[in-house]
Amino acid sequence: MAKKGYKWQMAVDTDRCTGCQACVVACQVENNVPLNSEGIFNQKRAIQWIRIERYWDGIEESKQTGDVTKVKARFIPVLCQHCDNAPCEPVCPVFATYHNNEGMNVQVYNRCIGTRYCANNCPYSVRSFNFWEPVWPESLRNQLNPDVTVRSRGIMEKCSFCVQRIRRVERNADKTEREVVDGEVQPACSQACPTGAIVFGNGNDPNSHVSKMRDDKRHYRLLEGLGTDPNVTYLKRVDKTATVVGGGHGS
Amino acid sequence: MGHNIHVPKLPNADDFSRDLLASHASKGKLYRNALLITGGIFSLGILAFLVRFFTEEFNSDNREPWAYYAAMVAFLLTTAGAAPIVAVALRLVKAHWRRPMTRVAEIYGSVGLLTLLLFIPLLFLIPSASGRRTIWFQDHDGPFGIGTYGKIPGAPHAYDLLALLFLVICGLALLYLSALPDIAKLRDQKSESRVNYNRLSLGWYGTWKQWKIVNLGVTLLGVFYLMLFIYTMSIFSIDLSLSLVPGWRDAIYPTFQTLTALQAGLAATIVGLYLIRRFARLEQYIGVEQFWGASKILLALSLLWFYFWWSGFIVYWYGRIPAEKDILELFMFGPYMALFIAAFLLCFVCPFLILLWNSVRKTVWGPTLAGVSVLLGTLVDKIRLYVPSWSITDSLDKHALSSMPGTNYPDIGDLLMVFGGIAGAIFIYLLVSKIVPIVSFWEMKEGMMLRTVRRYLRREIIVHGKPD
Amino acid sequence: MTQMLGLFKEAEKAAAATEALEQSGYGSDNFDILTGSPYPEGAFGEREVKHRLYIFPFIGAILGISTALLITVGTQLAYPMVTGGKPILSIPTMLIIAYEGTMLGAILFTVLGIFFESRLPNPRAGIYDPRITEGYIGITLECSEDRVNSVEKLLKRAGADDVLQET
Amino acid sequence: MQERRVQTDAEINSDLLNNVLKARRWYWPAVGISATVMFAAIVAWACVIVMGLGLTGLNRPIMWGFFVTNFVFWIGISHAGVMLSAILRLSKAEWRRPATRAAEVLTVFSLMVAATNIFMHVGRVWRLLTWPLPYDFARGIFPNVRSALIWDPSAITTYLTGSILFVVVALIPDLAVIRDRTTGVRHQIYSLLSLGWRGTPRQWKLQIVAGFLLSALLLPVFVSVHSIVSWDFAAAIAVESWHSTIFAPYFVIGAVHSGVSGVVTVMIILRYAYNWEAYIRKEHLDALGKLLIAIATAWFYFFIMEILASLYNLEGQEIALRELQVLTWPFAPMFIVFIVTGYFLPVPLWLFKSVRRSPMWMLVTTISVNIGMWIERFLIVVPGLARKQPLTFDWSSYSPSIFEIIMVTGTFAFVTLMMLLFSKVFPLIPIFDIKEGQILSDEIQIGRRKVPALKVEE
Repeated sequence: MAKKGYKWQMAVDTDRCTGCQACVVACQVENNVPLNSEGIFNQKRAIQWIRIERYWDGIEESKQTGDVTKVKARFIPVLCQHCDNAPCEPVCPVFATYHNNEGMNVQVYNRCIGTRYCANNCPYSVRSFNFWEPVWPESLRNQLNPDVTVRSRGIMEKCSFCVQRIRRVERNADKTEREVVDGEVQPACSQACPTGAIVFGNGNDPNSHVSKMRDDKRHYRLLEGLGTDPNVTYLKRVDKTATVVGGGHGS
Repeated sequence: MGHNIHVPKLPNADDFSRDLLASHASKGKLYRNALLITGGIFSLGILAFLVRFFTEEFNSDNREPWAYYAAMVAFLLTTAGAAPIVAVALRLVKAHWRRPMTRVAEIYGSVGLLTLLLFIPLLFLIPSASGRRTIWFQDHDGPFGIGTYGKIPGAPHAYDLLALLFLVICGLALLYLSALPDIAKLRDQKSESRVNYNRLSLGWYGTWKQWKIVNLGVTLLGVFYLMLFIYTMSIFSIDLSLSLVPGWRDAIYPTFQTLTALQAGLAATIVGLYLIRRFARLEQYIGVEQFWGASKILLALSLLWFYFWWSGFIVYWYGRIPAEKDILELFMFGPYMALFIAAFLLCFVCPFLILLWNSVRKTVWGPTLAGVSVLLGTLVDKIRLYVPSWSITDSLDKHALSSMPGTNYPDIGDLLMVFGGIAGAIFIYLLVSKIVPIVSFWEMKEGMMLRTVRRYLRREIIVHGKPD
Repeated sequence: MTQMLGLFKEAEKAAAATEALEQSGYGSDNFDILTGSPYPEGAFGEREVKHRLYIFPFIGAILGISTALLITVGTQLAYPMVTGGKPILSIPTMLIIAYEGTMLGAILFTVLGIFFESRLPNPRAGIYDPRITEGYIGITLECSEDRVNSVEKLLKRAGADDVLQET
Repeated sequence: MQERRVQTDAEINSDLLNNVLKARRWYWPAVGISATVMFAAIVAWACVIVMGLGLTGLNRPIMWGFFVTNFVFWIGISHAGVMLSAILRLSKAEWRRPATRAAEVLTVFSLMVAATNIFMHVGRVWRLLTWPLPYDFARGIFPNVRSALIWDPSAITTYLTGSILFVVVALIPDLAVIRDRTTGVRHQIYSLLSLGWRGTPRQWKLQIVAGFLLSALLLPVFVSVHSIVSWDFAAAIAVESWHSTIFAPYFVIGAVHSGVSGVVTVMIILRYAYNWEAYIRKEHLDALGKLLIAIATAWFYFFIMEILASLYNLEGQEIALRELQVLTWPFAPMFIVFIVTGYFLPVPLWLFKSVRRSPMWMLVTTISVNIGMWIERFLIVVPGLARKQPLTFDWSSYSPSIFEIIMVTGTFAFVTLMMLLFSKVFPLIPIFDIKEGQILSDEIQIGRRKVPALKVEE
């Protein structure tokens, strides 16, 4: 492959997503994301680098007909889209978030002072803020991932495409002077996904699985009208009958 | 020696009325020639319009040939329409230096008749509100999910027309009322003139009651005119340009247009004042004071021009939303870039650089120069805004431009229509300036009464009366 | 040399006094007026005030804008980090900060200019009397010992309520 | 002008210095109360710093709440100073004289407290020095000049510096007056502060020129400050309703609306507190009332334009936002209160001369304006975030916690306290300005009537 370098991208086939939340748990464990108790959820301060958004479909219809089977749950895993025109980046006064040369939107915890401007300016609301000092029960102390910083209170955090895994693989590849092969890097979420809905890879490599999926005819990207140019592609067969109505937390 | 300050002698009322009456009665060769020239160009413009009318199909699906015409109408409304506001505003803030220039500004109100006339064809060219994104919300699901709006009958046509109609009526009434005492004076002068001042002066004898009515009426009409103009300018710029371009969501645009109108109106007043001072031989009464006072406001308005433009620009530039990038390209950095640069220079840079220096502000030529530059700039600006928006062929309920249109260059007909319209405005102005005096007797007299020179300790000093 | 200070309750008398002084050879460069509030220029036929205050803001503005541009350009070139796909040298954003820098420089230098031009602070202010801030007009002048009495008489004749002197 | 009665300079001095030279019965209690409230706020802030911002009501995606609202509000109030003293100075309006200093001082303190709001707002305030200062050691990196949050500090620094110097320059002659009226240590201090001012024609001339020049320089700054604050919002594309081109002038005019009202409030309080009826006269309130009508109406025009322009494209997001903002509990009642207290209560009242000339009424109406304008800022910040984007899963709501409420109250206490302390050491009405006004006022005879008149140079 020409030395274009890497451009890490992800494709999510929502037709395969069952909403099982495995990716969420995997991500939580891999990236030392603080535990989200019920209380935290009710405060709407859950820290999730990836979340399954659930939208109910056909509720109106079932109300009229009383036929509950008409109701469908539609799932879409939402994580940081790593936009190439990321609105969150230029607004940070301290360069705590910027675009690195592998097409990823990176967060530098040590610089962050918590103005939360980036969170406001993220159309996908995928940036979480550490409202509290994160704590783990004694029993979980040893499960923390040594490759990932434990964040303190008062700073932003978000999906990093499991940058620690990417770096490890790249290091190994460099040792033997070779390119990273497709599928060698796997973020926790795609690794954990039982239906293989989440695919990750190098977008600069035209033969990689992710590139192929990116060009699938079902593909679309979230809120494309904003021109944020995300690196995450979604696949979905357009369902003519679909009518999305308000979801909200557990409604 | 200490510097004992002596101020220039103030003109007295009798000299003034003598000179003004003389200049009013005189039918100079220059005046006649001006009438002929402007009238000629005006009729050429009408001719060009008729040709265009019969050669091009005349409906809202075919706006492009009329783009320059629309720009010209917008220009007239912007300059002549806004000029009376200068008089109104200065009266409201009781600026003592306003007196020689209020009438100059008010006479522009009479040009409104022409604007109204020229606006009528546009009514057939602007698309109806249905299926179009406009403030009249017609045929859309209402916001707040309460079903649809009832059809607003006749929107936008009826509303634009009515707004303009009321504006013109108000402007004429303002002119007439504030000129009434002077007309009475002309009547008393028994000046042989084709105008019947007896009829015109409605039995004005300057009783205390009549004066009270005039003073109150002028203030009230002034305030109405101000409000009407802001309303008209806002909906005019939304209906006739903003909502014709898909994806152009620009909240500041109507207010920006209103602001440029005030700037251009002031510029028109300054230039008019200069010409009158020069050709009606009133150097003694129209002094540097007026130009100095006006220049400060013009400077402020020019700075605001930049400020309003920038407020729109930085938001779009920073946002980088595709639809908005298209708008920036269409109006500023794309096919009409040259016009944009010209407008930017003439409306902001030149006036700013000229008026930055107090020594220049305190002259007659400085503010006039800035005024000319602003007038030219406003014309260019209107063209760069209206021509593109009238050349768009996309369907009007889109959310973004589908493709970038090419430049719509003017042909001879366009030019004739543009300059014909402007010439027509000057023509009307000249006519009216022969019916009513171009400087207001009564305000000048009042001013002279309220102003004396006193000895104060070891210097002379001017004393202004401030009745309230 | 002795410093004289004549105190006048009414401005008219003070004005008359300055005239008298001029007749007896003390031009407006010799005496100075002390007042508790600003009077119209030349009210006492004092010497004309010349100042170059208007230069200061321009100097300040130039310094300000160059500093601001230095910082903004320097920052973006020194740390060429892409944010939101914006150009490394984002001119509009630089303009905003350059603008603030300009104004800051202009204001700072104007204030410096004000202090410099009005000769403040001056610790040894010279002869003064608290009554001046109560509305009295003070006329100060320096004269040699031998003329002290004549000047004092002159001021008194012009209607000075009090004449102080200080060697 | 008809109420003016001529006072000797001595009277003016003793009247206008009675806040400095005498202590009032209510003074120390007032200081005590505001200090206590402020202390409570500091304690609350300490808790928030230690425990984390979880103590506030903020959540995802509503990351900005009470503090930012309050920040915008105080920035708005701070526009009073320059608005009044600069514009009225430049337009040589006589009735500015008693208002200027109070306005400028209010500017200074409200700017300080506005900055404090940002400190309260950020997640790691102890890292704050690494934010606006262009130096390199802290994080091995300079600030990001592309961020509106860097434009903000630069603008606020400029404005704060400028307005402080504005106050200082205009204070010098008045300090000389105090110097001549005090003894002992205070005398020495004031002698030091008044820099040996004597009141020569040169000093006075430069004092006057300085007034004009600094006004002219501060005006463009004051416009830029609130514009930049508005770009904090407008530059954000993620929040549909913030991304509006009209925000800059809309915020500025709104700020002037609330700011001038704030100054009027302060003036009337001073009038009562120090019996300054002879200086803050009814005709001044009358003039300010007229000015307020114009400002309020201009603001209302921008307000309408903002709503129209956001609605007429009928984008789903805008509609959802306005539904929340105007028709949904709890925002709907707030919206009504805002629109009534902000415009429809005060402006019709100001149309009556009797209201404009009644201190009590002006006090009520101007306070009501600021209630309305505070809510306006809240209604811009919070509903916008609650209806950010069509992903309805992330729609949320917000209600402030007790900590936020205490801290916001504290900011008001801070400004009160600062004004009180300032008034104990410096005159709050520019003494020399009042005297100049007396010198310049005159009369001319027209027929049988004496008309109040004004001496004007050149």
